[in-house]
Amino acid sequence: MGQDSELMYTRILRGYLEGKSEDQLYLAQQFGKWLLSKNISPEEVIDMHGRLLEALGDVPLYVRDSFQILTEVMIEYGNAFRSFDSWRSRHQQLQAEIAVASAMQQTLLPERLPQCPGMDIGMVSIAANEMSGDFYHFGYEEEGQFYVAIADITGKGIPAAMCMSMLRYAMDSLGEMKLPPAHMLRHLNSVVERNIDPCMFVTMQYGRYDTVNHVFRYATAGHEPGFLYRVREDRFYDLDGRGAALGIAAGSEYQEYVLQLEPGDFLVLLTDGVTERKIDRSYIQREELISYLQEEMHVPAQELVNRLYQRLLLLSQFEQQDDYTMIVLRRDQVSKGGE
Amino acid sequence: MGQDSELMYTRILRGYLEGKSEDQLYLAQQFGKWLLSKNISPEEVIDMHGRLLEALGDVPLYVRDSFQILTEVMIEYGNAFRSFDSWRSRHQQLQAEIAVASAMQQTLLPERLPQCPGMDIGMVSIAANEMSGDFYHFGYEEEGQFYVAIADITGKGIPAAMCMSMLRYAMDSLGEMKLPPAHMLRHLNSVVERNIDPCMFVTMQYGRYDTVNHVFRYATAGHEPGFLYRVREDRFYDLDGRGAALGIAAGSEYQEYVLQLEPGDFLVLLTDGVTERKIDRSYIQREELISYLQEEMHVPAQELVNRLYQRLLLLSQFEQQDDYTMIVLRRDQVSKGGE
Amino acid sequence: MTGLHSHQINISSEADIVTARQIGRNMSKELGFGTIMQSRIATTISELARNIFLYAGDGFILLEGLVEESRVGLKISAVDQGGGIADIRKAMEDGFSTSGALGAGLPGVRRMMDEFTLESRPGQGTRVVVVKWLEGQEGR
Amino acid sequence: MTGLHSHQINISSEADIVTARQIGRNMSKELGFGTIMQSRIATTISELARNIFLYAGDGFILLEGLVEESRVGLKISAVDQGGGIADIRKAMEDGFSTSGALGAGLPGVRRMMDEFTLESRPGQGTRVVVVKWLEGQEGR
Ligand SMILES: [Mn+2]
Ligand SMILES: [Mn+2]
Ligand SMILES: [Mn+2]
Ligand SMILES: [Mn+2]
Repeated sequence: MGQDSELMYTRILRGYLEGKSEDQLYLAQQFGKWLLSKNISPEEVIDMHGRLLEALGDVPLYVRDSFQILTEVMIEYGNAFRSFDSWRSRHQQLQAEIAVASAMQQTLLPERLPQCPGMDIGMVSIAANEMSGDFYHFGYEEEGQFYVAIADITGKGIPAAMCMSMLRYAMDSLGEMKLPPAHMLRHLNSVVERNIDPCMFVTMQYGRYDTVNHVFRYATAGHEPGFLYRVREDRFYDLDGRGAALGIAAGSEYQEYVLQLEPGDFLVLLTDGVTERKIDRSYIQREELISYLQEEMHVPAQELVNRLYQRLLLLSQFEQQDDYTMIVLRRDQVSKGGE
Repeated sequence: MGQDSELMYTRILRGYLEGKSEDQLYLAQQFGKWLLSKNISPEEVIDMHGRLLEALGDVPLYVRDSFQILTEVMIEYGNAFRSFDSWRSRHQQLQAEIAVASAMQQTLLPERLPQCPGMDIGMVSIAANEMSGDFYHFGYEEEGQFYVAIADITGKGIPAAMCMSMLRYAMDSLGEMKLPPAHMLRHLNSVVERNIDPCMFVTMQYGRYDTVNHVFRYATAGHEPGFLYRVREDRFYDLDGRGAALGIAAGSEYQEYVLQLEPGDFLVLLTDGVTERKIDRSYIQREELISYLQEEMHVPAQELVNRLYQRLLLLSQFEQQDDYTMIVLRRDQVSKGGE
Repeated sequence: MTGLHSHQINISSEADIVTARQIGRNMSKELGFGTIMQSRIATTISELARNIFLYAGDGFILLEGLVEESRVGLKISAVDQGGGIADIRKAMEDGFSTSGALGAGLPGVRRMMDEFTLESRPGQGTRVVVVKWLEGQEGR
Repeated sequence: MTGLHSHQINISSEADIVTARQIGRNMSKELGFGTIMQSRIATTISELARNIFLYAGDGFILLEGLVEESRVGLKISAVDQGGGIADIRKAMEDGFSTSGALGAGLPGVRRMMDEFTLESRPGQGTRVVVVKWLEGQEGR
């Protein structure tokens, strides 16, 4: 312990004993922070206190001796303290690794959203921790079509992220085949089933949007259903669909669903991280989510998804338990597309 | 703080004040461990000490007041303590994730070593942390040939491990082409160059061993050279070779080297984790490594690599800074292969 | 029992922080909190008041004694009209993992108290409200 | 200066641990170590002696005062003929990550001391040798 710390501490002790003022207690707290930042261990603080007391008055012998016992107890706190410190450097190293791996992962995700005339698209995807097990992808095809995939790998964090890289490679090689949604899921299922740990699986919603005719064809593999909002009825419908999650069983079959979007209608694709958000002690209900969507839906799609994320984050007091992804695809109110 | 802790502490204090014996100090240390295990924060220990002192004698007023200051200082230690605790659970979660990812990674490595008549093969590969950025692979080809690859991805830990998965997929698809070593490295270089972060690269030594004629052809991409031991001369030669590491530049070319092994000769392939081992404050020299190899080389290959790992671990006092891989390929002393 | 009910202290200097601590300590003593909780409450007030002072320039601390049928507690509100917290998730992360900035911070305050709510909108200021309830064993 | 040079204490009971601590504390006091280092040395002796007692059954602690031209120190050796440590890397890992087994352990001992060496071969026993040097500021 440095001499300056001891001088400072003596001054604080003296000041407090003279005036008993809150100033000195406030100083003591700040001093505690300062000692911590200098990595002074708790037993050293105790020892210093015991020694400096002698300078302030006659310390009865038994009080002096009692500090020997307190120091002995605090040595173990000091050991814990030093062990935290070495773990902290290990943890910092892990976090640095994860930051790099997470940047590698980012390069696997699309950089920009599709820019389609007649469409307004918004997307937010935020990992619970540094690495995401949620996955999304956009691809362009001829004749004003694009495809969109949203997926959630079981669990989150590093293993899910490693699995995501493989999924991305698989989608890339299959992507060129321009398969209809149900076929795409069938193929992906066989890839996932063969290559990924048997206790992991992937839920996915895969769709192709025709921006000329505003037709959305999609298929679902065990994925949390999204929504279709119908302007004319001012109502939300579930985007459900049957089909086992990818990787559950070889040979799973998927069904294709077709929707026609009218001007102002929009689709909401999401992962269960949106709905499985703990608020107080219960999870948010889909009806509640719909009511939030309804309140915020009169803004551009990107603003909509941003606001919703902020709102849910606030409601759950900044605890995000799972990876969170939401995509909104809206047909413009005054359609510029041909019909 | 529970009443039982206070009773215990009073007893220890009383006992010490009466006899000043080491028994009580030992008890105090054990008591410190116990308090820690109950998650009692350091300010609570201080507060307890101050209060219990009153029961043991007349505490001067200024001593009593001084505890107010000590408590205030310790509150910050308590905050650090509680923050360690929450951070510990985050760290445990990360470690659980890494354990799963590391198991996924294991499935990418060969399960067994090649079993070839006339050959004795040993291998040890141990990650510095949970996930390895070292990579090795064995493959079988017709006519008594097998190939062996040893590689080291820049850095270690999670990003290196993610990169390793991709490398494995690339090798798998190229593996079927049965290319000569220099061509193999040229192809791998173009894959790595295109797909991996520009600041990452991979060093590799790739060889094919002909178990009939005991000819080893290999090429090197910026990799730490291994050794060839010649029984007749009782001497170690460097297995060097020119060539840039994979991912450094597009279009790198590699050179093929050919070695003929006599009965009892052996090859040592390794990564820089073997040589870059800190002992005291300097790194181990290749000459030292050779002297250890020489001392341990009269045992089967697997035993040899195990002993060497143990020995280096002991020398560096159980600090392993980098991933460690060593492969030994020995032609049997009394060759059963044709020649 | 004097000075219970509530006190509002405007915060625009370090001296105001000390005043808020002092009042909070007295109120918690009167409510029956033990010495450690008094100190933790003072630390909490420091942290919240320092945030106002450092990041918003000025604002206030509101201290309210809560006396319910079955329990008593102290409620501390810290309110400012500053720029708000840009990245709330980051502010709620333990500083521990970063540069070594230890000490309480908002996560530390959250751990010392029983209830914690934070509202912040960029440009519209920040409001942190925490409550500490008196436990049976605390009343010494 | 009495009792310097060296002391060997056989360890086969908890009482022996206390004896070793006591002798170690006295020696460190005589060498000029301050109260904290005396306690840390006693803790180190406890940890090493407890390992002997718990895992090997018996063995000994050897305490040696080191007096060199420019510095003095205390050397503590813990030697047993027990089964040895099966996984040394694991034993040197911080228990922190696991069940919550806090306290010193071998990594804690290593951090408290200046020098640390460990040798262990399965079936042939374990030898831990640590040294603490007296720093200038320590001598109070
Ligand atoms: Mn997931
Ligand atoms: Mn999820
Ligand atoms: Mn590496
Ligand atoms: Mn390496």
